[in-house]
Amino acid sequence: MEKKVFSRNEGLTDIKMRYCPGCGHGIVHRMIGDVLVELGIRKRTIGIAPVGCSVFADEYFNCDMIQPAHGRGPAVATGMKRVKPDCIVFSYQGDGDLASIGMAETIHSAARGENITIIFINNAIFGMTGGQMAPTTLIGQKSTTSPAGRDVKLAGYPIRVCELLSALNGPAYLVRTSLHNSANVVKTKKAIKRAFQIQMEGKGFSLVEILSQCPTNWGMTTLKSIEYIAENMVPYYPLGEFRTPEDKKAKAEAETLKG
Amino acid sequence: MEKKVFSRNEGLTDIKMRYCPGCGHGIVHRMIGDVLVELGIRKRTIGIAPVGCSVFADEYFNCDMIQPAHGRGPAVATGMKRVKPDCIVFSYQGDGDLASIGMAETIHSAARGENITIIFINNAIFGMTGGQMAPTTLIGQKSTTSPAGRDVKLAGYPIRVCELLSALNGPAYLVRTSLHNSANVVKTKKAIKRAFQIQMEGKGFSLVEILSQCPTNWGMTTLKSIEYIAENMVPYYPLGEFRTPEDKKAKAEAETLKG
Amino acid sequence: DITRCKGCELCRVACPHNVIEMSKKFSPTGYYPAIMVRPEKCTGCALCAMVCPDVSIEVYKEETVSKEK
Amino acid sequence: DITRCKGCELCRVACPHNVIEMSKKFSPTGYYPAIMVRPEKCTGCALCAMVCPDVSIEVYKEETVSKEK
Amino acid sequence: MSERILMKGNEALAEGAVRAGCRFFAGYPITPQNEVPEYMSWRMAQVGGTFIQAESEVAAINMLFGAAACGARVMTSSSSPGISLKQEGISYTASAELPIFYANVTRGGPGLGNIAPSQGDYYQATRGGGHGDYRVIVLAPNSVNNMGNFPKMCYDLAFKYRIPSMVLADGVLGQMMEPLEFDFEPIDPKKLPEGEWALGNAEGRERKVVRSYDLKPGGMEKHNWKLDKKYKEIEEKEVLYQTFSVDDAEILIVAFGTCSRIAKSALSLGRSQKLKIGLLRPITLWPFPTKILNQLASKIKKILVVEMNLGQMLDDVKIAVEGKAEIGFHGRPAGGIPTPEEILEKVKEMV
Amino acid sequence: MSERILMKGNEALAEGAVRAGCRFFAGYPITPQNEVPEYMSWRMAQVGGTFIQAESEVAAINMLFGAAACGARVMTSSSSPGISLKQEGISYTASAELPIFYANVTRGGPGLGNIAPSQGDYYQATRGGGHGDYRVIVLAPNSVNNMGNFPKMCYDLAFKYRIPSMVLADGVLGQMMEPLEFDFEPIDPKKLPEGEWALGNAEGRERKVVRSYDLKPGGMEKHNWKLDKKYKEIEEKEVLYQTFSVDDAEILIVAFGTCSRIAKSALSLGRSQKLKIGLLRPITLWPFPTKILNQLASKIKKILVVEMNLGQMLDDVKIAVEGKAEIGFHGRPAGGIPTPEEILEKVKEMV
Amino acid sequence: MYQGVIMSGFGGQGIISAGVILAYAGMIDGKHVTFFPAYGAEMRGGTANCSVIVSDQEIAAPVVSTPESLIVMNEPSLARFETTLKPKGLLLINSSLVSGKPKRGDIDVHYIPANGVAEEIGSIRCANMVMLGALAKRTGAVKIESIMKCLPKVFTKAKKEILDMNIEAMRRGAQS
Amino acid sequence: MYQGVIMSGFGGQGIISAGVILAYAGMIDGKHVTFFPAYGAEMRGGTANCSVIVSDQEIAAPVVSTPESLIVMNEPSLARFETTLKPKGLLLINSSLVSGKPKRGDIDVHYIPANGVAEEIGSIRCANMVMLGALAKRTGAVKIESIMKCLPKVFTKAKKEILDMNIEAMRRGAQS
Ligand SMILES: Cc1ncc(C[n+]2csc(CCOP(=O)(O)OP(=O)(O)O)c2C)c(N)n1
Ligand SMILES: Cc1ncc(C[n+]2csc(CCOP(=O)(O)OP(=O)(O)O)c2C)c(N)n1
Ligand code: SF4
Ligand code: SF4
Ligand code: SF4
Ligand code: SF4
Ligand code: SF4
Ligand code: SF4
Ligand SMILES: [Mg+2]
Ligand SMILES: [Mg+2]
Repeated sequence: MEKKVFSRNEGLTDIKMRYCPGCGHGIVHRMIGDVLVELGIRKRTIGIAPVGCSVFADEYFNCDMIQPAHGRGPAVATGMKRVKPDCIVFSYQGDGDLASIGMAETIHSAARGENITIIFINNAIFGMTGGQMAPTTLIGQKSTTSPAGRDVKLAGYPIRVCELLSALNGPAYLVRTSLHNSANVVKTKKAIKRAFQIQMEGKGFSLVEILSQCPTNWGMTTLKSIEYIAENMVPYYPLGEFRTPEDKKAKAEAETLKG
Repeated sequence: MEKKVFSRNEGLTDIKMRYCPGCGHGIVHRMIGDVLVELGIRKRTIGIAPVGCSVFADEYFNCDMIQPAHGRGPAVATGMKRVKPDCIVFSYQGDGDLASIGMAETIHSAARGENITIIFINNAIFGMTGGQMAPTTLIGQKSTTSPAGRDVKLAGYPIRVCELLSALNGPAYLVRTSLHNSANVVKTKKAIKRAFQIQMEGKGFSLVEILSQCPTNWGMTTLKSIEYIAENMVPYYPLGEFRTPEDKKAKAEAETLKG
Repeated sequence: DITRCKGCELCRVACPHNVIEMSKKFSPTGYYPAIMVRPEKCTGCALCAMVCPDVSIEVYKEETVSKEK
Repeated sequence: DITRCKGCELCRVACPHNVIEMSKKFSPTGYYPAIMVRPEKCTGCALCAMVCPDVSIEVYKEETVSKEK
Repeated sequence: MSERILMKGNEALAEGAVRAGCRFFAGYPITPQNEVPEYMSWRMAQVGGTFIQAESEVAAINMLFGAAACGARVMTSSSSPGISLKQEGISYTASAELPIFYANVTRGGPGLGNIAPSQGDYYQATRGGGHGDYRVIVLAPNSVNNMGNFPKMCYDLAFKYRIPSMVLADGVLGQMMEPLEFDFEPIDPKKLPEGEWALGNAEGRERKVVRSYDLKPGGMEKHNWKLDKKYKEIEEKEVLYQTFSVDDAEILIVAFGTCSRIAKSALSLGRSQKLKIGLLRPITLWPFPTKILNQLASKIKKILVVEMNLGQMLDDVKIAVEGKAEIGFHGRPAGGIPTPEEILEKVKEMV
Repeated sequence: MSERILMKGNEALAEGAVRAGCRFFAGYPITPQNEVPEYMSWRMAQVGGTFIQAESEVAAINMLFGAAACGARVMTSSSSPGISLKQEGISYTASAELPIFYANVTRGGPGLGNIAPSQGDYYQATRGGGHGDYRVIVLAPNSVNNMGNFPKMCYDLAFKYRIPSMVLADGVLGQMMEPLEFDFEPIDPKKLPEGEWALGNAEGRERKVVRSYDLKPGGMEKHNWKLDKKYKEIEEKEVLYQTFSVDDAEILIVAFGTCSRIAKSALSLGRSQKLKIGLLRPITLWPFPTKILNQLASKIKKILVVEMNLGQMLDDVKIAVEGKAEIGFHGRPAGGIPTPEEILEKVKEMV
Repeated sequence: MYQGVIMSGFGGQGIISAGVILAYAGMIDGKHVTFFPAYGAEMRGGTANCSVIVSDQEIAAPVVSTPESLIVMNEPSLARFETTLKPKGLLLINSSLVSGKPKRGDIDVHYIPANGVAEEIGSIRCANMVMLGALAKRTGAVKIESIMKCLPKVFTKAKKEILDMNIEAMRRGAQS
Repeated sequence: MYQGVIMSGFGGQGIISAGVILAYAGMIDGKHVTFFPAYGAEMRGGTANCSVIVSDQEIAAPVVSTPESLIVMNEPSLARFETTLKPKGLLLINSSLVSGKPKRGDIDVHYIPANGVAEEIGSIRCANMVMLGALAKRTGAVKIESIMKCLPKVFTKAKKEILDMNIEAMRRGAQS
């Protein structure tokens, strides 16, 4: 008699996902769905789909969903969380959405320490619009708006979001993970779960940055693309925790002494 | 026979400034004017007045001036510097202008390492509009939109701009100074001069954050207000250099090894 | 669930026991789907399912059957 | 230049030799301007000028006369 | 008569919104409307609502998007440049059919302009400054009393039709003080039924989605036709205006907001000089009182439009009049405030 | 005849701008105009110009503000939601009287809408989606050939009048390929005289200031009257349109952009069925061809407006017609593209 | 009865509160009133002014372009507003700070040493009430009692002695 | 002559380039041409289609709603576009991938094993050219030579042997 050890669950709707073959979005979607189920919060969770390939996320996550303007997820999450403090609010965003047009909303929601969770898919490219340069596109990486490769002199340096946000007191949890192999996929799931738990405990702003592949716009096979993550992205975007609720508490106390 | 050791110079127009008595803007204006003269760059400098009390700066600085939309100085500076690389471009901004509505433009111009200079007047308040809370307003500080004092739970933590920007590779010079006494005024002038020199040498993005008083909206006498800076602001906003061209070079080399 | 599979091969490399290969035949949705060529070797570790972007794998202890049905 | 002075007192506290006091009389612009009460003590260090928000001070070696004229 | 309070227009606007059940305010300071966020910053604390000073107008409108999607009665306010920045968000809100209320206490434009009273944002308010085919219900107060009582009307309309609604005021109305009486009892939003679109707490129901797009072929067109139907209904049912001594009028002044008050002085002044002047004051700028104006135009052959701009409502007047009457215009842009005397001048030229 | 190139509309737009002397482009990706920044990213490098992928549309328009203030020929482009975000900046540019050129390759709205072709931003383009009394010159191409040649016309007008100018296109025009001929020689901007407003290098001249405000009492009003004068002159001199077989027409179709092409098919189809159809194609949407339409309306008693929206140009037609003719409307919003057959249907209903 | 009043002086001279009090008192008298302050950047550089209308009929235009009476608290204000005053209009000048004299002959001018009087009473800050008292008395726009009634409502946080000072100041003004 | 063509299939089957080549060839023939691709999110989920018009007269409406001929490269495309084809219209089906049959009887249907042929030639990637060749031949919308002329202009970076393969594919298509 067989025992089912893994199968689809009600964390996701059973609509087939429209992402390209091998796209990291699908992997992360599944893990978030699992977490909603495992933590038993699906029915009181509101998800925010970004403007990006994963705008379709509002069809895939099996919880209340909202689809706001490009880059404004954190502002929308702020509005929702303040009105429904008992709901779990997460904003799912790409690098263009979060780090380019949405930079101000990202920084300020983090500085306010809003009790929300952001899942940040860093695939170093604008996927939806056809592979333009993102703030996270690597030095020398080719894109449709940096056909000769990103030139530091013209386009500056890629932005490390976790490092940037860790200069603020607001965040409670900042972590960077990757999808380039099953071990890291498992770690990513753990990080996502922790982020939601931190929100449930009311500890404040949590963000999980996930290095993810965009085979289509990187112009690679899926397998090449996960190699690219391991060999090129991870060195520039080191994996690990940049802030935990424990550090935050410490910092906060320090401040209040000062202030 | 008398020797003149100090007097007005052509760095500023001789229009009388409309700032309130004791306002820090006037002091910084004079120093920038001096620097333009001392470095002999007045004729090829374009200044950007912010939207804030110092919107009037476009009447006071005796060089070409432009007055763009609230918070967009760094974007405007980018456009000007790219078109006129031989000109010296500086953006003069308040904390509401630079750190609130203009946060995205600030971060991204710094990340691009644009070869521009930003003079950032941090008076922890929205002066022009009548004393509302700024992103830099201190914890517990009263303002017309935080009448009970800034509450971390509702409005989050004050943002330290120099610390935030030092998480980026782009900036060449980041320094914080203060106006609370003549010694620090002198230091401030040195910092401003260095920032302009760094731009002249093409080393990239420079920003001088200046802790400044707003007696009017702090509801204090000028003397109380400089005490307030010393006793309350300096502890939260430590003075000093956060990035020098030397660090940047080091960092950059490290990156290119990685990348 | 073969109609979900897009033939990305992630499961193939994820499997520690090379249980999975890609089919040579187009699936109805126009991809070369993953199939189990060595079901007997499958340990049910579910790593393949963890990495599947299209949630098209179900894992059962004893054996994995999802992709065939 | 008395018409620029707004009576903020910064120069008064900046002066190491207490050369400057505030006038008791309204200036034409409606402020109590700074005046030199002990010109003889002035060393011409120009600190007062450095801190003046309204660039209303000129400093001369020997003595400072600006605010009177 | 309930008690009269001497209040600043901006504060009346804020207090009126709170009494109408507003419990979420997000805004960013800008003159001449700063009293609104300042008032809300302590008032919301009193009533257990949320006040957020957003980092920008863009953030503010998007905070409203989220809060409104959760069913709250929300408000933001700003002045001209800030309202321009909100246009994308307003378009999203209209498309997602979320009820929001906002106010534009207009200042002189274009650009940074000045902070003087102006009606220069009529086009933006009535023609959708944002992208796509959408409408916003626009109410134009002309007194502090209106400032206090219009927010309630805006919420009623916004929730009835699931549409953004706004108050279009100017620096005079925002800054002046006048006695004010509220013509409604304070509303406790907790007692109101939650909108069927409201997200959160999905126990025992299907998941809901709030979105402003539809990528299915033809889907977005269908959505637009649905919106169109709604807009036609509003144009049918929700027009508001006032007329003064139009019955025997030989010339009709059309003016809204502050200008309608000044026009009224001109009217009495003119009548005292035997000039047969009438006045139409549109209260809803969208929907515009097209029908009544068209009727009036068939008997009053001369129409004078008075605005604090270069002639924007003028378009709606021309559309309504269909060439039936001669149309004149007197405008003062960006801080110029027409005087009754000026208006009378112009009237005399025309008759 | 110079060589014909098969080009995508968006690329024609970009190449046309470069040939017209554009050396500064700042933009942010958005479908369906991505080919514009993508093309500029390598083309600007070739011609020694600047390409910046801005962090947002707001940043892009403000980069233009700075670059234009330094005298450069600048361009940005976007699609509906992105254009909404630029409204504040456009208002500033209009107020500061800086010549800029931008394009809106419109998509279906409101909100995120869809990426299908649409004309839903006519109001925003012609009525100033931004705040205050200002105008933008709006050209509406209807072919890839227009896409390539209109940028030059836009720069000429923008620099002549110191005013923002734009191309209002749609997804069809942006994405389709058609043979294209440039009707002008490439321009080297270095050979052009620098605008008198250009900042930088003040040696031997007085300092200059570029600003969009004036806080002196009455100052901003004076500035507005100055702008008004300019706008009246443009309305007088710069109207562009095409007419087809209007002489014997019994019904006149008014349509712009892609719709004007479809209307033309309907016209020939109808003429083949002995229907006396005429066509007016406005090329400048502002200034709108009011005078000619008014004249046509006095002899052609039926007018059919065809748009890919819910009826926006319809307002300008009504204003121009002054009730002289019966006005019908056929619209398809947010991705619906009218067919010649549909239009003919409607024509038959009317005659 | 229709009174359009403009008050003008330095920031800090209590121009705005004087205006509010006048409007408030008018309301207590059952009159129609409007108050309109100069605001925003206009106030930088330390000048302040406001216009108040008290009237028996409903007030249409709330902005005073040609006032019936004018209170001038400092030198620059005289220059700025003298010309706007209606013929036969009332001009009250704070002679403690204003040395200049009006050029017009067709107006009713009174010089009140407001600062002087105020200092006698004990606080220069109630110079505004001296002028207000004078205005109320001479125009009869509002009752002195009504002003007294509303003082506590406007200076909600003020201590008794401050209120008394203001009342005294107003009395003195009314007598002057 | 007026030919409205719709081509549809999976992304990666070369639908777009086939469309561009057709339009290009038409231009070389001195015809009026337009090409209009499906774009953006429409292309996610791996489907692609485009419409091409080749005509003697100026082309008004550039969008093809009811094509004269239709190229179907995969199963879903048949379902989606069959109904739009004009009566007597030409339907070319890539029988290597499409098992289903059209329901309509009023159209001219041809089955071409494009993938098969392409694989014989050496690269499955030129299946699109097989279909294009067939279309050109059967409609006469463009000359085969013109297509050959423009191939290098479209595949600017392609190596000689690739070009030859494509030409060969087209020939085979034309014969089929
Ligand atoms: C205001 C606005 N600007 C631009 C766009 C176009 N746009 C849609 S998604 C996107 C970026 C997508 O990149 P990312 O956020 O990294 O998501 P990904 O597709 O890579 O997952 C852009 C620029 C838009 N829809 N709205
Ligand atoms: C888009 C927009 N939003 C808001 C404003 C109003 N405003 C003008 S200045 C300012 C903030 C001023 O504060 P700060 O930048 O700190 O300058 P300060 O006056 O303190 O020197 C604001 C919110 C505006 N002019 N434009
Ligand atoms: S384009 Fe990239 S990010 Fe978007 S669905 Fe495809 S693979 Fe994923
Ligand atoms: S308000 Fe504050 S910042 Fe502004 S001028 Fe006065 S003192 Fe200076
Ligand atoms: S479950 Fe079976 S098939 Fe999947 S990875 Fe583990 S061993 Fe391989
Ligand atoms: S089963 Fe999943 S992981 Fe494996 S090839 Fe198919 S889609 Fe990829
Ligand atoms: S210059 Fe004279 S007055 Fe000024 S600080 Fe030095 S000593 Fe004092
Ligand atoms: S001289 Fe300058 S520093 Fe001294 S009081 Fe006057 S304004 Fe202040
Ligand atoms: Mg991305
Ligand atoms: Mg400030």
